[in-house]
Amino acid sequence: MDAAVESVRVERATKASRVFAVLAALALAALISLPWWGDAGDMRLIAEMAYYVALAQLWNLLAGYAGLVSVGQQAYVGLGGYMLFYLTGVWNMNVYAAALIAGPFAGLVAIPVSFAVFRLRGAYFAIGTWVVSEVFALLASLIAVLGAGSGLSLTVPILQEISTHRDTRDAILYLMTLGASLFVTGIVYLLLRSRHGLALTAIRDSEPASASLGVNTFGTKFIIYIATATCTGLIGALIFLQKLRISPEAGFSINDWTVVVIFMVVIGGIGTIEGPFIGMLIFIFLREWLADYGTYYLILLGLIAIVIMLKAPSGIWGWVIQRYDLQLFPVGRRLVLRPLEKAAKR
Amino acid sequence: MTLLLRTRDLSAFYGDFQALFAINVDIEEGETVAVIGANGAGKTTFLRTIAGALPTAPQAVLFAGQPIGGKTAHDIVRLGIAMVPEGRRLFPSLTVEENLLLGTHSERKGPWSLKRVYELFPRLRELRHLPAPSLSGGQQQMAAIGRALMSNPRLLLCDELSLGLAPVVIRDIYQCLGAITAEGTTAVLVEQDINRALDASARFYCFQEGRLALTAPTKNFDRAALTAAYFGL
Amino acid sequence: MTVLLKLENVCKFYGALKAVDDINVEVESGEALAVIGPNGAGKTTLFNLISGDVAATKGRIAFEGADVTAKAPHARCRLGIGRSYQIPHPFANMSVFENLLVGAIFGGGVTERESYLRCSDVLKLTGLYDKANVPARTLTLLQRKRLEMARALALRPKLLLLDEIAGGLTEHECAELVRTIKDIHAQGTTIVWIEHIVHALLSVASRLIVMNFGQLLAQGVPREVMANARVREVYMGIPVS
Amino acid sequence: MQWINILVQGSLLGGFYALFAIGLSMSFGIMRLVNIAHGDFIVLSAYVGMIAVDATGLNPFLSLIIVMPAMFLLGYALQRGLLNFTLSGGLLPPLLVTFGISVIIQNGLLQGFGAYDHRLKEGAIETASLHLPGGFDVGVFPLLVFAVAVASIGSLQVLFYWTRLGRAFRAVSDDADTAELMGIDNRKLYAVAFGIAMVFTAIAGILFGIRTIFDPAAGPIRLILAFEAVIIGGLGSLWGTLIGGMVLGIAQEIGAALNPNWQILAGHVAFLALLIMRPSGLFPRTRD
Repeated sequence: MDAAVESVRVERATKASRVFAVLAALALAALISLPWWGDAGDMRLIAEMAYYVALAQLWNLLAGYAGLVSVGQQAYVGLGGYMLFYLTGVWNMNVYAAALIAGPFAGLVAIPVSFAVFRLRGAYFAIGTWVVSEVFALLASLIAVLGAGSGLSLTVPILQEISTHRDTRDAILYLMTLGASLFVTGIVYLLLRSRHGLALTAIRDSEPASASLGVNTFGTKFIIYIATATCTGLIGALIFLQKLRISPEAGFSINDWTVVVIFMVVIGGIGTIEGPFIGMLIFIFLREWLADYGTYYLILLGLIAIVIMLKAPSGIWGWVIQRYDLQLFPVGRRLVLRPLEKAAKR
Repeated sequence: MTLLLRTRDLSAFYGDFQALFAINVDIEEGETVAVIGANGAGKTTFLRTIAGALPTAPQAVLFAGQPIGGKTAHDIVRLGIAMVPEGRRLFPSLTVEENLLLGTHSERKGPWSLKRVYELFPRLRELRHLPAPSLSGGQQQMAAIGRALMSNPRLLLCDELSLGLAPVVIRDIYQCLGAITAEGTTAVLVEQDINRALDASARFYCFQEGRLALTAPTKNFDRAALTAAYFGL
Repeated sequence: MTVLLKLENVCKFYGALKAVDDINVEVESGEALAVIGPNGAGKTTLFNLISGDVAATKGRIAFEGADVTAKAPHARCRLGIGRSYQIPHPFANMSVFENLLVGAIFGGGVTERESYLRCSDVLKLTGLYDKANVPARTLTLLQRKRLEMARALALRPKLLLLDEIAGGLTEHECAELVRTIKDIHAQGTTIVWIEHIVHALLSVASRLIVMNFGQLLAQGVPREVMANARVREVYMGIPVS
Repeated sequence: MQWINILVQGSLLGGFYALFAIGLSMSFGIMRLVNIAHGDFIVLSAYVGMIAVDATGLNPFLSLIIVMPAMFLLGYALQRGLLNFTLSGGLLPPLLVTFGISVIIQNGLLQGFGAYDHRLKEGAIETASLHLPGGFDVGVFPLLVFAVAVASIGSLQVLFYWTRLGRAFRAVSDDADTAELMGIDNRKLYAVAFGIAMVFTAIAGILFGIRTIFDPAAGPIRLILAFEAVIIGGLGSLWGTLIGGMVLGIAQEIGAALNPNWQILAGHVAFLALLIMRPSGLFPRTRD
């Protein structure tokens, strides 16, 4: 029996993924060492790229795998940000502890929200999530202790808690954001590699068939919704820790935290881990390239997203997969085939 | 007699699933022809392909000598092919009369008008202001036939007229169909109820698994051959 | 013989349409049951009721003596009900092997490592071993039909529901598939099979039921049922030779 | 008395929201298109009106002579050239493409006109009010807006139930494939439908521009209000949309009476509560 079990082998990594893992490790080492050789501007840009990748991975998990097309993820970005400012400013909590609590808090809020929005399907679900985030924005603008319409700022003592030196502080904030983004991407990757990833991918491809094979589709979607809210809250806290200020418009901005994120995912390739990276790079590239011309980069991004959706709906990486069967993040499983005996083949 | 409909190596696909394989059919003007076969044999697909609801090669379907395989469904109706779809498919939010009037969107002139359809199906005149779903199955089938006639077709495609109807209602429907074809309208009848289809037609084509298995006149054919073609036995 | 599946007065109504109307059926353990009936007779709805894809309007469904009427599809699957769909629903972007893993892990309730061997065996049984690592979207229709069946087999079902698994196949392909289904049945799996290709059905099934207008028209030994005059009339409209 | 006043003001406000919603309801009802850019089309109409007023010196109301055909053409072209291609592939394509249009309009206006507030000036009618018996005042302009909303829905009622075109709209909404088999060119019909929807969007936009200040970012909130009216009323039901708008308006006025800051919030909360209780709206159609 043991021999038989041994005889069935399954491979996870591919040649491309091994090469990529080495390159990614090198790139990561470079990014971690950035504070020692880059300037504050570099760190700000990379940190921004890092949190956008995380948001894109999360939205992709939600919409690309679990089929939950939410346009209200800004609710959890804002919640995370507000929680950080509230806990540090009003409760005098340690800034690291506050950042860690902000995520689970967003996840907690997502539970009652899910009871409401999970009653809705398709477009209704999308609009419902958006309205919920508008409700949060309006509540934030009404609550005095959250600074009402004008919002909250991080005070100097809180910042000095991180470090009294500005350069050190920038480096710590940068590394925190990088770490959080790595954490989120890692979680998404490990999740998709696990048996739960198998279930999610199955749900993405056919929901009724997954249920008929024993996958608890509702339970899986519910957990994914709560988990993405938690991670989105954490990223939200770190975004506004960088920005030092939060207001209802900035915290709960659909354009900043959901629309451009959706564009990134769709352009890069929905339903892939590689896609969000590609989409983010295109977004950042357009913005930096057209930085002197106002918001034309957003118009261009919108146009690209429309063209991709109509002409190549699986996105850039989806096109690459179809052509070259390339996997940089090996979530798949390959059965190592052995020649069959003649008798078994019939 | 002139050839009205000719298919040459007609194939049809749902995605990458091939539903029809090289079907060759010739139908003369004025004929009534039955298409029979078991479930999944491709009968409905055949009608839908001729009506333009499924794409095929332009030369695969010739209507009055003109290649129509590549045309859209709404263009094909305008050329004179009307469909009575399986399950009637009346528009539920329209009244009976509005459903009939929808047939005029093909903008074809000819003998059929509201008045004539009501003469053929007097019951529909009484029910004309009711919403379509409130009709019985047989009345809905009459409305669906009337709607197709309103486009003054040269070729009438009828998909499973008897589906879900009581035998007495089916008899009535087929009587009316006889009246329609007697005026020279060519008809293709897809049916699972073989006896009914064979009674109403002069020739039949039997489909099996997407292929043409047998064709014969309805008088004096080999029943054993039909059974074999039908079940693929 | 023990009763594996029992339907008592099961109904499914869509408004005025009685898709399944007061059906009583028992399936015995180890049996192979064939279901036939004209288009729209309610055969697929019957499967959907058994697998839990649609909820019964009335009636009771018991599996191994336990009431499963209110259970979700995934829960029924975990009890041992596997099914295929008439129109294949492959997980198009996953490999064939991964398609099977979903059934083995979530429906079969084993760990991922334990399921590898099982999936490998099912792939061999269903003739998909060579295709294990290709994306399911690249399969031909026959292979997709086989995948439907293989995926359901990977969960080691006690009851396997096959919905027109042979539809749209060539004669040769159909014969091959019938052989596989015979093998599966021989290994002890109970099978309920909807099909229009009667000769294929009859080469496997020991009992036949005929549905019409959502109701049970006849049931019994296949040759006798097929000889039944009402069945001939309803199903074909003419006498079967 | 105060409650009657709330009901009256809320209902009038609801007429405004129903007017926002008509275009959305049409495209939602006929081609199942979730048009995220709808609010931005309202704002765009106000801008087009502003340009027309500036160029011709016309009264804002009369600018509709220019704005309505312009928006019709834009709608027709967009549906024909772009949106028709999004309709067969599930939820994401229409959602994403209209998000793209939304971002393009918002940023296009921002680049062209800056972030400043604008307003269409109509003069006395903006502030005139009627004194009704019982001691409460009703603004002439809100009354006019309400009347326009009722007239718009009434005219659509006539279009849908008394004309050949309207019959085709209803047929396509019921069953697009079968309509095609009857000789209807769905793609063309959708384009006409979207064009007509844009005509009502133009009316909403001009009245909006007269009533309040607008800027390039004013679209999304109008979209949400319009969606709420449509969904509360029930998809595809025109008079339901009016009722939906009124429910929203009354909920907002009640909220505002309790605390002036709670107006919009009260509307959202009422919407979510209704949605949870009746996911298909107050007046759902029997068939979707």
